[in-house]
Amino acid sequence: MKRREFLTATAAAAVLSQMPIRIAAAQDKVIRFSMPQDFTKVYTFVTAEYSQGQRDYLTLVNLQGGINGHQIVADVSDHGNDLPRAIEAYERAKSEGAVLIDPLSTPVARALVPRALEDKINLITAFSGRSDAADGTAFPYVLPLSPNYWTQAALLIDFFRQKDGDLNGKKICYVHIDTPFGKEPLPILQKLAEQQGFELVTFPYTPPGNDQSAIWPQVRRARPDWVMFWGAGVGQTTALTEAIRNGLDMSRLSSSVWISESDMEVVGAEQCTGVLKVEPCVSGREPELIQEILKEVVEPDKGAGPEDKVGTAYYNYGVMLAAIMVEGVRKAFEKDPDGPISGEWLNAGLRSISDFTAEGLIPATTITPEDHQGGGQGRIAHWDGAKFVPDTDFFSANQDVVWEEVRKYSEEFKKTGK
Amino acid sequence: MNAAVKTIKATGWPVRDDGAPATLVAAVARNAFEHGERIGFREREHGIWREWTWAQVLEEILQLAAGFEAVGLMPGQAMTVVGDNRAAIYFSMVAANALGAFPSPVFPDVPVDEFDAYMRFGEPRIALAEDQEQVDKLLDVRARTGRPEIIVYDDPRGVAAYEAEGLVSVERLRDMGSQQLASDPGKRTALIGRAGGDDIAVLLYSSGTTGKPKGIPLRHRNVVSGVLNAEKGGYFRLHEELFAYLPTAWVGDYIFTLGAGIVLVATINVPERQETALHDLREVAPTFYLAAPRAWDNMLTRVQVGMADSTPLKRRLFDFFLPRAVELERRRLAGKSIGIKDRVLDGIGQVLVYGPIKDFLGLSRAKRAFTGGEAMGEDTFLFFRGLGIQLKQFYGQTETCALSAAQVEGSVRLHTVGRAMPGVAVRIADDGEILLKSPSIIEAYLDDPDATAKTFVDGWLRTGDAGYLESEGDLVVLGRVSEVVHTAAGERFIPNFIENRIKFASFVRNVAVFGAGRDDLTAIVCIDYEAVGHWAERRAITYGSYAELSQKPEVGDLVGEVIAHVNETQPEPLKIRRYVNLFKDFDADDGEITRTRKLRRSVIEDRYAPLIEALYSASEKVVYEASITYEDGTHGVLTRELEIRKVLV
Amino acid sequence: MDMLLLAELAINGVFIGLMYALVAAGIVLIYKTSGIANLAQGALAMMGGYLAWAFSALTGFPIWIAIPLALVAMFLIGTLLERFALRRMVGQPIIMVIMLTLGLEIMLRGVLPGFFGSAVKRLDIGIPPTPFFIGDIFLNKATLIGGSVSLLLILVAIYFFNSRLGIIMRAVSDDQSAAWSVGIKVERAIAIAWGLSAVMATAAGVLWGATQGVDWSLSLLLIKALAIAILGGLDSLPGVLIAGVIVGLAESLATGVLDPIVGGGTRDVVASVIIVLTLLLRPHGLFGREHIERV
Amino acid sequence: MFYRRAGIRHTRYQDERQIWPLPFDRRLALLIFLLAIFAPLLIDRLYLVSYLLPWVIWSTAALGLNFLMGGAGQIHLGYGAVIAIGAYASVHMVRAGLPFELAMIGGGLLSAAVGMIFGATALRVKGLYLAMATLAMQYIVDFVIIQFPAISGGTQATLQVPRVSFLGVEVTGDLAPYYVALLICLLVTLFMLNLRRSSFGRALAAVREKDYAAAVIGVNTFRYKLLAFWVSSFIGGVVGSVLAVCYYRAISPDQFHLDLSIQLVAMVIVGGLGSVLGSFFGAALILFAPILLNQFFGFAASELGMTISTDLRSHVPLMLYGAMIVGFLLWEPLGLAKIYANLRNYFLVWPFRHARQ
Repeated sequence: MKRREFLTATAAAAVLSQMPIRIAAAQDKVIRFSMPQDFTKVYTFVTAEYSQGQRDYLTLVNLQGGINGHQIVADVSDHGNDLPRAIEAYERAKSEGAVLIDPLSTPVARALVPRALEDKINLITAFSGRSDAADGTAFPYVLPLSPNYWTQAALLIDFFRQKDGDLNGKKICYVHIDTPFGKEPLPILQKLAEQQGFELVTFPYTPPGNDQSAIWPQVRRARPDWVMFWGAGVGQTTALTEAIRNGLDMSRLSSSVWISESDMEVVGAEQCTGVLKVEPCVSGREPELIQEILKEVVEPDKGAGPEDKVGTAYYNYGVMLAAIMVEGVRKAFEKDPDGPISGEWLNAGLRSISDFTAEGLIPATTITPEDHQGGGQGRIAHWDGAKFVPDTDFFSANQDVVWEEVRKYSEEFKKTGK
Repeated sequence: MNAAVKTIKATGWPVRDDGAPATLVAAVARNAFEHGERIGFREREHGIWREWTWAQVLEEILQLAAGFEAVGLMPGQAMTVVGDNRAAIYFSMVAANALGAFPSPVFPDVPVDEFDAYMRFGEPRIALAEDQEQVDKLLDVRARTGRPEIIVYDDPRGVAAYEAEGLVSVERLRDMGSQQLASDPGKRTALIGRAGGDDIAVLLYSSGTTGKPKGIPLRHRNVVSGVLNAEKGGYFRLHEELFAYLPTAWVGDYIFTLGAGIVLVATINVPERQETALHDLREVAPTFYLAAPRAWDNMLTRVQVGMADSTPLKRRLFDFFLPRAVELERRRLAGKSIGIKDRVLDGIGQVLVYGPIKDFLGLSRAKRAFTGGEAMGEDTFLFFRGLGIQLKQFYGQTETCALSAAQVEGSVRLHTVGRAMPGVAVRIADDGEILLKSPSIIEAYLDDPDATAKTFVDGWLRTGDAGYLESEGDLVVLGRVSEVVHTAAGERFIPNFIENRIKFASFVRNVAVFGAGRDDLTAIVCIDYEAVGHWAERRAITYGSYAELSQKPEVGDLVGEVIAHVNETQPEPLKIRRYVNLFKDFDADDGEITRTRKLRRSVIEDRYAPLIEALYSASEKVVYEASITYEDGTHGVLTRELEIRKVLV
Repeated sequence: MDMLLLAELAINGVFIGLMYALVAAGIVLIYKTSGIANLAQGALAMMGGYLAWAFSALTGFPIWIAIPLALVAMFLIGTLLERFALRRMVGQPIIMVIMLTLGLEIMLRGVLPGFFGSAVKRLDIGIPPTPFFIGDIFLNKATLIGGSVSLLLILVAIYFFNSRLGIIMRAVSDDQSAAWSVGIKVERAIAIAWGLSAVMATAAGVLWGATQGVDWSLSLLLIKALAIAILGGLDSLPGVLIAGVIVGLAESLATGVLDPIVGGGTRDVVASVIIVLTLLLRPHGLFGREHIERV
Repeated sequence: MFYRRAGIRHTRYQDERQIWPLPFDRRLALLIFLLAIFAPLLIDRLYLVSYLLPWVIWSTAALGLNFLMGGAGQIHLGYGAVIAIGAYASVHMVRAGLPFELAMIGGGLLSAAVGMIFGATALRVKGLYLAMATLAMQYIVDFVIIQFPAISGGTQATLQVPRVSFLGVEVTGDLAPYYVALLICLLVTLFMLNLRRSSFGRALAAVREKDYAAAVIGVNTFRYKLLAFWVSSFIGGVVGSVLAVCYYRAISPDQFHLDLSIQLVAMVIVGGLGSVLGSFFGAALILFAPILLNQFFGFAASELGMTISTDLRSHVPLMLYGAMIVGFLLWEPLGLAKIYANLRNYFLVWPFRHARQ
């Protein structure tokens, strides 16, 4: 009997859940962003905060009257990093007329590339997806809108160079998760090692990286000048813990954008002092935009998540990306105020963003039909035991090497569709 | 095209004046020629159906005929046939006809010592037995009477090793026949043409309620005209699917299955065994179905028992729709108009309940369904008609090929047996006896001038039934003229009538009502073991045997209610006052009922005399000593204490 | 090849292996008594870790109270699992039982992060993070302590198997119906085995949680534990110790020796390769009784 | 009520063993077939592309696995790897210029070849040990694909599937991929339906029930076990190529991880071991339940104001996914197919409770 009731309830739920979408789709003056993200599987460490930031910012925009009288609706759902579910979400978004989809997952983004290019829906691959998507000529509808991993690696190398003056003869260890994502910076690093004369030693660890105990003794034994650790989620905290246990110098340890305050808490905030990371935007609550959100969204209790997460690194990433997307909408209206709202329409807007700073949250970002990365700027920050403190201003570095690599792959994609 | 068909193509077959085949053999020949590819017979064997086209049927029959001829079957001779329905048996029966001989089917459950009675006419030298059981019986008969000399058997299991003389398998017979046919090119033509319309097609015996069974010879012309009359009346159609499950010795099976099947080019489906008949019925789904009222009752009981056991939803649906169907049918029969709502409801019921039940029974295609021989309970009748099966009663005797009258769709009324069929004349004698005249009626009993003289008067058949004609011509049959009895106060009644009405209750299987010359009426009741057993199980009443169950007080009350219900419509002097539940069912083996399940009143009155006396005394208990015959032939005495109960009015 | 590195990897590998072995011991315990391979053992370890964290972080107990609480709770949960899930599967094909434990594993992986949050939890059991050197050989304190505790627990388990209850459980594992017929409460013995197995899983979950933080990835211990259990022989507790050391060493050395050569994470494949090789060459493992039905 | 059995009779024993002896079942099968054929006209393209298409493909995969698990009684926890081999092999073949039809068969053959190695373990061990062995092989295949960029497709580890045509029809857009997948599904379904009626199917059943006994009655268990792995893996390989070409259009290693294997095993269990129909049911439930539940919770949160933490909400599908496996094993080990059979039986004997009265 129970079983039957359960099945009935499920079926009813399934039917009911289809309804609101159909109703909402009927409203006009709405711009639909589809944000199926991975809340459950691999990207759990970031998605909640990232999504919170995005939603809070969009709430702010909508509270302020939307863009050009249009409300922005974000369809947030969970794809669990599972492709059938992601494709379902994508196709649903397509059917509902979403102009943009932000899956925040490398495998999902990669799988959606052919569809997005065909359907002309803007696929946002911030901090995920293919690095070569920075080339807008090859991937017109795939928009990273953020420094890709090649750029992040290049920024770090340049930072090391700034610190040490010259990297010639130095040894840099690259500890990475053994997935395409972890392996991605390798060509850039190898090229830079060649150029600048440092020795690159790489250490892959098995995903998800909860056990790296055999890696770090080797890293220590290699006696590196700098260590880059490239992973996500539990791999990052494990890496940090092992690094500490092996007595590595925290201030010569750096990661990509994927390390945050909560990782530090897990490992022990004190012990992590000195760890470096790449920041694509300002962190903390100081930026004007975050203050605005706190005042207008969080305080009236309209926030999408717990108040204490506001201003964390990943939260700010979310705000950053949402702000760029909304800027794209703004530009689209500037270019074509009456144009039917479509993926193509938004694409034009997104690809004409220039010198956008999101009230000081992000470096001045310019997106062109050629450059989908937005200039490849970031800054390096270190953990001071309580928060990330910037060591540099926003800068970009080694973009020539990065772009050489980008073109290499994007040309190949254009040619063979690989 | 097989050899037989080629033959008839060349020579034709004996025909009547109107062009119809004159004999069954001729009809088979016609079928083989005109409908050679049509399936004539189908028999279930080890789970699958073996089929014979009419052309093959003819060939089979001719081979068998030649075979029978080889073993000495002579024109004018009878051939005893005993066994359940088998295609080979049917073929053999027609094969005998082809030789100018005739089959004489005997009920397979006739005991050995009664068997002689069925071999009195036609000097049956040859007998056809279905299986070992019947062969054994015939060997016993032969040991005593010297006949039959030759026993042909169909199922060789167990018989193959017998060393008795004159045992031939049908297989062997067929081989012999096919050799004969091969050696004599003209044989086929000869066999097809040998029999004439006046030859006897089958020799049946009367039920023998009183005295020895009479021999009733149905001739080809009787059979053919009877069937054609029925067709004219719309009762039979061409190309029916028939189900051959009734006892071959009953006129119903012979006429409705074999006769009509051959003459009207039907497909005759033979079930695997009697036990699987219900199951096989479903596989056949006949378009025409004949069953005795009892069988219809059983079917109803089956459905009701099944429904009582069903899931709540299904039961509720059944309980919702069926009473409506019955009520609707009642109104339809009364000629009242049916509203849209009822029609819609009926349609839904057809999908939800009636259709599945008909499908379950195997009657979903049964356009024409008949019952006869006895009166039918209104409940049963309305139930099946309510389901959408156009069940009709027919009236007829063995002497009339069972085809005298039948209900006509559109004016079906339960108490009548319908109108005379085309070609049949009905007259009511002054004493109320029904008289019939028709080409399907025989002229005389076999070798029995006395009985013939009594029964056949001026070309009319005295049926012995009391009845009357209604204004539209519908015939009402009241009962046997001889059965009318009077109470001490002079009230006329026919016990059978009341008994039938009591028996309509599914809980009662048999009942005998007494009262002739008495002050009031009493009854001996035999419960239906299955129905009451199920009823008891549902009430957690434990029982171990029929005898024990029958004496449970609850069961006593149950039967009391049934009788009280019947009493409601009985005139005051004819109400049943007291009854007793018998510890056993009436049994044909004990001579209490006939093979056709008719009560042998005299036997019962004699055997249960102490019980009847007790019913008319004031006692509440009676000790009955039953003498029983064990299977080994020894006798014993069984003492039973039975409770005499009053009917609460 | 740097010999010191090798020594360091070897020592760390041994201790890591012992920590894996603790999870494997739970699998062996259940297999010994009921013939079921518990694929939810990794999830039970995760659950233990979560519970220990919850008792200390959410209810504020000191960690040395929270851990015993978690152990007790997990013992109960283990017996309940047996009582209400596994016992109903008696007589079902082995594939069904395996799938049941797999289903449990998936479910637990949803339930715990679902209710406690999916972010990595910090479980501090007081092991100082500072590096620890003997000469130039670095010893990871967390694994050192974790491995030692595991070793201790497995030894206790082995010892326990020689106690009265242990003998009962051995009887059950030898022949359930025979044990039943001499008056042993087979169901109770199996339930206790589950409880103890859950306790071991909890201990492993706490130790691993202290090493890497508590999150769903603790359930990934399963594959290593399976490799150890199979290599050691599914019904041999001492085998688990030896196999644990072997697997730990093999993994650790594979990382140090093979990875630079093939340029990839061979570590995880080590467990798989060990499973396959064991099954192909010596299906009953190093110390297991040879009763596998061969074709 | 729907099932009519009167008048069904057979004149040959072969007829008695037909797949659907009852007209209603035949009609139902035909109806479903027609619905499947005309689905693109009947349903929104969203449902075609993101529900029906994956359902068809996953069902085919579940059938292939069910062949092994239900038909031959061999556990396989590495079917995802088998599919991966087929997918990668066929995509590489297509990229090398082979026609898709050949690539599909090639993928199947390569899968079958590797699957035989999987199967070789089955000759040594069974039950639990076989489960472990196949599980381990899943990891090994994953490892190989990831570690060899030549297989996985370079740094990006993504292989785009070029445009291909199948039997002269270009497999693009929404329709062609669906029909290709449907065709393959149909072929596999027909194979599975007829399996039970063949000597091959009976031999497998004998091996499944007791391999010793099967050997005693003259079934070459060695051969049939290997054959079972071969066939099942071949199907898996073909499904892999269909999956890559018709659905994913770009493949990367994480599409074929252990998750896929477990998902497929769950489909088989939830659907019903050995049941063709169950494979479809199982695929539907396992595939859609998380999606629908997730949507339901989204709906409940936004429309009904149900406040559930994101963590909880997002893990509910996982919980129920596991709970479903556990629940089915505890309460209906024969899976949805059994539930369907019960339901069918309910109507089959309508309006009675039992078949015999």
